[in-house]
Amino acid sequence: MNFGFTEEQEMLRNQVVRFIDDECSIDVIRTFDRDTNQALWKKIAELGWVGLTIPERFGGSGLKWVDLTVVLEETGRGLCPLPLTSNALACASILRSGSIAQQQEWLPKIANGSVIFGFGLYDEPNWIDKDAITLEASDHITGTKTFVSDALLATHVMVGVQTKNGPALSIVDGEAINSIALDVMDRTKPAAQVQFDQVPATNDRFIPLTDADLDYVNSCGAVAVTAEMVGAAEAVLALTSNYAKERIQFGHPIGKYQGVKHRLADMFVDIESFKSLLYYAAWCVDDATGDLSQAASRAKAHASDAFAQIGIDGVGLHGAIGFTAEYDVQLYLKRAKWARTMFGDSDFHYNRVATLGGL
Amino acid sequence: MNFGFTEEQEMLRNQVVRFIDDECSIDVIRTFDRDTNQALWKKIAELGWVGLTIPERFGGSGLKWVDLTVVLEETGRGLCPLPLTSNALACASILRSGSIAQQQEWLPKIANGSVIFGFGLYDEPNWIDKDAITLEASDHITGTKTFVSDALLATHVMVGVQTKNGPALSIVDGEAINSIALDVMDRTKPAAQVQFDQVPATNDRFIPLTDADLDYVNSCGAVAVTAEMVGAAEAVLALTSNYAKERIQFGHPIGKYQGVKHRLADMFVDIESFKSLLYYAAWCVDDATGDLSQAASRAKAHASDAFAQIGIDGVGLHGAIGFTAEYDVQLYLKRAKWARTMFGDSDFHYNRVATLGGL
Amino acid sequence: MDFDFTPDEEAFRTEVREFLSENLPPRNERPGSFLREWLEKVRARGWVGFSWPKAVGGSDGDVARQAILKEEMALAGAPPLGTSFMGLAWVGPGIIQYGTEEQKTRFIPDILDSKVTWCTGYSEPNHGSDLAAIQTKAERVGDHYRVNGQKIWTTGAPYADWMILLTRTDFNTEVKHDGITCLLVPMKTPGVEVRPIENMAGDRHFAEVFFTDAEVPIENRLGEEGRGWAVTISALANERSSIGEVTQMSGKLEDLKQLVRESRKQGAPASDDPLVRRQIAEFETKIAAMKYNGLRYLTRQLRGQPLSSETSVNKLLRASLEIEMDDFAVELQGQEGVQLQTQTARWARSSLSWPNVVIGGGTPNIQRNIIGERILGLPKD
Amino acid sequence: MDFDFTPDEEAFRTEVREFLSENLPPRNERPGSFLREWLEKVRARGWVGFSWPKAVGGSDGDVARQAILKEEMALAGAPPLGTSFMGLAWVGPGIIQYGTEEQKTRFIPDILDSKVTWCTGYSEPNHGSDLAAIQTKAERVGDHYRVNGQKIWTTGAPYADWMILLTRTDFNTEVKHDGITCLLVPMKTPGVEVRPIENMAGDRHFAEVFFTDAEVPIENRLGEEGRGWAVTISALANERSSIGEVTQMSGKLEDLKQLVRESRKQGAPASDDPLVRRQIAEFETKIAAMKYNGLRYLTRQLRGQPLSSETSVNKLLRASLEIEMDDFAVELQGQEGVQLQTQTARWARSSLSWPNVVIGGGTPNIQRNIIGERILGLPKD
Repeated sequence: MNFGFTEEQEMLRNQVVRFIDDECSIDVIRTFDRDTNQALWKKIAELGWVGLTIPERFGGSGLKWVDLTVVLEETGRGLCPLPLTSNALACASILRSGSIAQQQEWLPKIANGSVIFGFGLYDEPNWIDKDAITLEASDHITGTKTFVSDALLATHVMVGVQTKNGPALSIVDGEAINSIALDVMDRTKPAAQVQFDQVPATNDRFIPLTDADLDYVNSCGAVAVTAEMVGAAEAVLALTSNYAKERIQFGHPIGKYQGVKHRLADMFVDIESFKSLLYYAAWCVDDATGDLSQAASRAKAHASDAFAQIGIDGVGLHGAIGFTAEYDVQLYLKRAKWARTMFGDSDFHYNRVATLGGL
Repeated sequence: MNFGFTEEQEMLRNQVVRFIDDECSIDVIRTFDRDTNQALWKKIAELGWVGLTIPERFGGSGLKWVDLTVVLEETGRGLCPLPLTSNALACASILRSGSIAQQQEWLPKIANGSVIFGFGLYDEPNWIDKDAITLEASDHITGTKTFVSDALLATHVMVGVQTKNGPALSIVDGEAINSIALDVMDRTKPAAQVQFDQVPATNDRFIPLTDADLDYVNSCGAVAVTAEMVGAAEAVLALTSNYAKERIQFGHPIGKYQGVKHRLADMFVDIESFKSLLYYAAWCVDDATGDLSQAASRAKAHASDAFAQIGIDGVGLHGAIGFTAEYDVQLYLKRAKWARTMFGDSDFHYNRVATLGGL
Repeated sequence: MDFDFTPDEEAFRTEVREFLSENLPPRNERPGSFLREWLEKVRARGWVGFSWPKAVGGSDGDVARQAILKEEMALAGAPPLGTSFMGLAWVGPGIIQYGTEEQKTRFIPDILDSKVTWCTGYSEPNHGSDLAAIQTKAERVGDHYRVNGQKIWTTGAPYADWMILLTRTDFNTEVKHDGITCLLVPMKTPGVEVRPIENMAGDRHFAEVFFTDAEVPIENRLGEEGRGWAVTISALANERSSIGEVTQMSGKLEDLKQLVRESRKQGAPASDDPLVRRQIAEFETKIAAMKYNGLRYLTRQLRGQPLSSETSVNKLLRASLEIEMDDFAVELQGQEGVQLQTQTARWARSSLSWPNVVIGGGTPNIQRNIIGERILGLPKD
Repeated sequence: MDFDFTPDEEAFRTEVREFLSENLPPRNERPGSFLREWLEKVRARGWVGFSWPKAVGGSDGDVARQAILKEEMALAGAPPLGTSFMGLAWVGPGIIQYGTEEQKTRFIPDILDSKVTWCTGYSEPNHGSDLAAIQTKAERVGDHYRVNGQKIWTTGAPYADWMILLTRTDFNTEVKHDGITCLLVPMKTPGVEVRPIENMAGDRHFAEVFFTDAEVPIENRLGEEGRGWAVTISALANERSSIGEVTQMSGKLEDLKQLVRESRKQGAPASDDPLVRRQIAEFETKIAAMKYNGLRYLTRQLRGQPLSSETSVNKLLRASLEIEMDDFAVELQGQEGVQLQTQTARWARSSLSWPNVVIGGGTPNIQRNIIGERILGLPKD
């Protein structure tokens, strides 16, 4: 029984924290662009974080999603815009569902940072299902993918398509497509609409997705986003607790008043809860795949709604300063709105929890 | 524009308050029985409250449901077990859907207190619909009505039945039936299982119910129960606020702490809200029947959940003393559980609000 | 109990409606000159400062007609009746109650004629909710006050002509409410510097305002020296029935229902989803509660009964609705909901603007204190 | 990260399971002598006072084995391991930590052998959550203390043999935590009177206890005079992982799901209703959160790291679950849900019993203060 992190994992965490502090502070992320991404990506590839979950035989570190969780918690805490989640999902998909040839072709390039993936699964904005993948692919792809994460930061995109054999993920070169930046609320989670105009598609660029595969990749997505939410929510709690200790109103720090104190305590309870749910789900990705769907849904469902409220209350408890552009707490509120529905909102995931729980 | 009570209505309110104080205090209701009911019923019939909504030509006061609301608020505040709601529904049904002959036969007897009705509409415990009325009636009635309010206090019961022409209310003498007391949590809302064994039923004892009639009587039921909830919820707020002013913990009255103060303020907001919704719904019964369904559903939906939480928090904020049998606040918690689903729970009513609102 | 207005009142409603049908073209058919003409027309009707005394140019409009006017304007989605929201909402009433005759003559007509806009210099960096703790200093020097200090969150400051400013003229009073003095300050006064603040939605409606030896003539003091707190309190209390707001919220709900009708959730019409239906019904019910609360309170005013702090009830309801409705709309739209340039991006933008309403009018926790202490009689913090 | 126990630990789990399958017949097949025999058997195994030192008759069981024992017992729905919940939970540990050798010899074996039951005399009428403010007076007179005062909400007092009693021996201390002395009192002591209190569910598990010149020998004092607060704090802190509780809540959830499967709502199976499904899923998720929170905290204990006040997290989760699950079950059943003699009346009864858990262990507001102050470092009230 050892439901905690190892010393190595804590060292990894410290390394990420240092990197965020030194190289990717909030000041950097406010003006983040493709160039910044490529410069930093090179560094983190050297640090081994990009290929964290890639087996050593493909040039990766051969670690697990629990280790990745450590990284994502900390990048989430810093609202770091590096496309780690998109690339972790690309790796997970290739590892689970790709051919040996595909693994040999792509994983080493991801690990060394020469290939960076944007990722987009569905075409309906609020539908998690294989039928929500509608872009058609044959020997070429023509059409539009409405929401592809990180497409503008990446060298390639991996997108959900429908082939004559069913759903698949397609790997497409960035140069073959036209990516139009979406004006998203959370600029640290850039996304694009991607247009495909007669883009040639050979068989080796398709990774077929069975129902179980799609469930797996969506669950991994939910785990990754929830890991980022844990760090981000803890950042809101820390920012707001500190403010509550310092801000004097009516002669006392506002944190003395139970109206503030108890709400912060409830935030702590929520974060502890979805953090524990998350850790178990992350462990399931590698060590108990049969439990993954349920565990991921519990974590994402809880976090989606709790973090949404934490974002709102974090801003609200700061009073007027909280919603000024220059103050950081509002950035987290925007992140919460982005994260809330990515890979499924609470309605979707709670319903899945009910189903998997026998109702 | 006059969304408030008249002087006459305020006088009526004062009269009810005095009656509750003098004749039907909490001590009385803790040992309430059929004899107490019949003695008190005679008095309130003389005071004109039983026949409040019965036209003067049938021996009543010819007032409206807004006036009845005043009475029910105050009897609700006192948790008074008198079967006012059952009889108000019997009156409303006879007035709306009964024949002239039925009106002439029954209304004067209700008004003068010689006939007291128990009332039971549905046979499935959590289903508001004409199909939830399953007891069959032809020239006789045989079967069981599982939940009839006030049957053991009454001289007659009015129960939902299915006839060959569709749903109807049937008027049955108390002597022709076998009523078995149910062991209910809220003893101030006695109910019985009523067994019918070849009870003869003549046509003049049936009041046919169209869909609109059933909707009307159910909405009236929701309005009556909500009126009782307003008074009862205000009683919880008053009890708990007073306790919060007097109870010293850690050197201060607990009402100083925002954890207590803000919850009480939220109770006030909820009660003000469902009170206003109720008043409009009560006005609709007589003056805007077309709006009644929606108005009643809004009031009952809001009150059902809000009062349930007020009952729980009222007990909880009292600490241990709140859940002792001798302390009164727990009686309101039991009332809240009873009221929550009577004539429809919040899920039912909110869904109706959505439908009537055009979704 | 009745919900009827008198025949006279209904005639007034008809007058308003007829005016609106003649003078309020659909939003996309309004010429460039529309707003200026609109302001002149409603002014000519006497609807600007409708409740103000005739003596200062108002119409002595009674409470019922005020409610009717507000409701009809909101129902029609009409533009405001003047360009200075704060001028009409509390600066004007404050001047009418506390101003000298000279001040009334000098300031009121310009407010009514939309010639000037006002902003409100209350909050300071260290005293958000605790207004009485202000530190901006006004020293009397000859025939003027010399003002030094800083205000913040001053809505409208970047484009206002005048400010109603709370200063402290006495730092040695026992009660901090004393020693506060209210000044009316031209924004162009030398020594007044406005630095706009960008909010999270990217707007720059509010600002920091710095005062460095800014000189304000004594005749611009509103009320007596050291008695500015009374002016402030009366200004803050100068809120009437929330009927206009309710109509606005109802309009927003109708738009939200339309969004639901046009949206899909998990591959099916969102309007079929019981969780969506429940949420919409809860919003509908809360807005109805605001409406009927408002009508109950209006009735009390019509009867000449004083209102206690019941307006905090609707403020709390509105605060939660403002947050929740936008949040729901954003969530419903999934990945489309977080974008700022879609057809339905108003929901995303508005989901970043609720603090204007929710924090601006006194935080929800302050409203709960008001209810707990003033209505329920619980001990003060 | 792993969720495996060591082979030795797993062997222990197997031992427990085998014991249970041999010695725990289904509820309706248990003979009248079952409980006495059960207690003897688990005692013989060394599972009573499992974590206590061998020197006093315990087994020195480590944290992992404690968790396994608790979990397996809860999974099997086994009866308690002794008749005195409080004796095992904190009186015994308190005596082990603070008692004299004589006290250990005198009290511990009877607790382990289920020969006596204990109750806890902490709360007083005017000091519910504020334990340090107690007023029950103990005066030293010769070789005993003379006790006068009153306790209330004393759970189990109507059938307890002994009480662990907090008294005040010094009323003049600067800090109210000082001057408190802890006594071990036979309930049969002359001058001790128990008046049972009926709760809203109709049960009489707790009582008022009055002390009138009750004499308690000095050798029954636990710890030093005036140092009783330390004993109390250590007793209250003597709560370990919540693994047993989680298993209990999981069992309750399974029962609730069964109720849903058997219930109809608005004429259709309740299990098809999205609002019902969502509610059940939220319960499931909260219970899972309790479980994994508990495992994280257990891991810290296994690593020898001190726990701060994190146990308040699971207490708050449990409090809300206890209230909400019963409430949901009662509501789901409509008019049947509020009856006390139906097949499913356990939900109605249990919906009247939550305060035992929710208030008894420190109210939710107290737990929030603990988290806010001790973990987040916010200023004290």
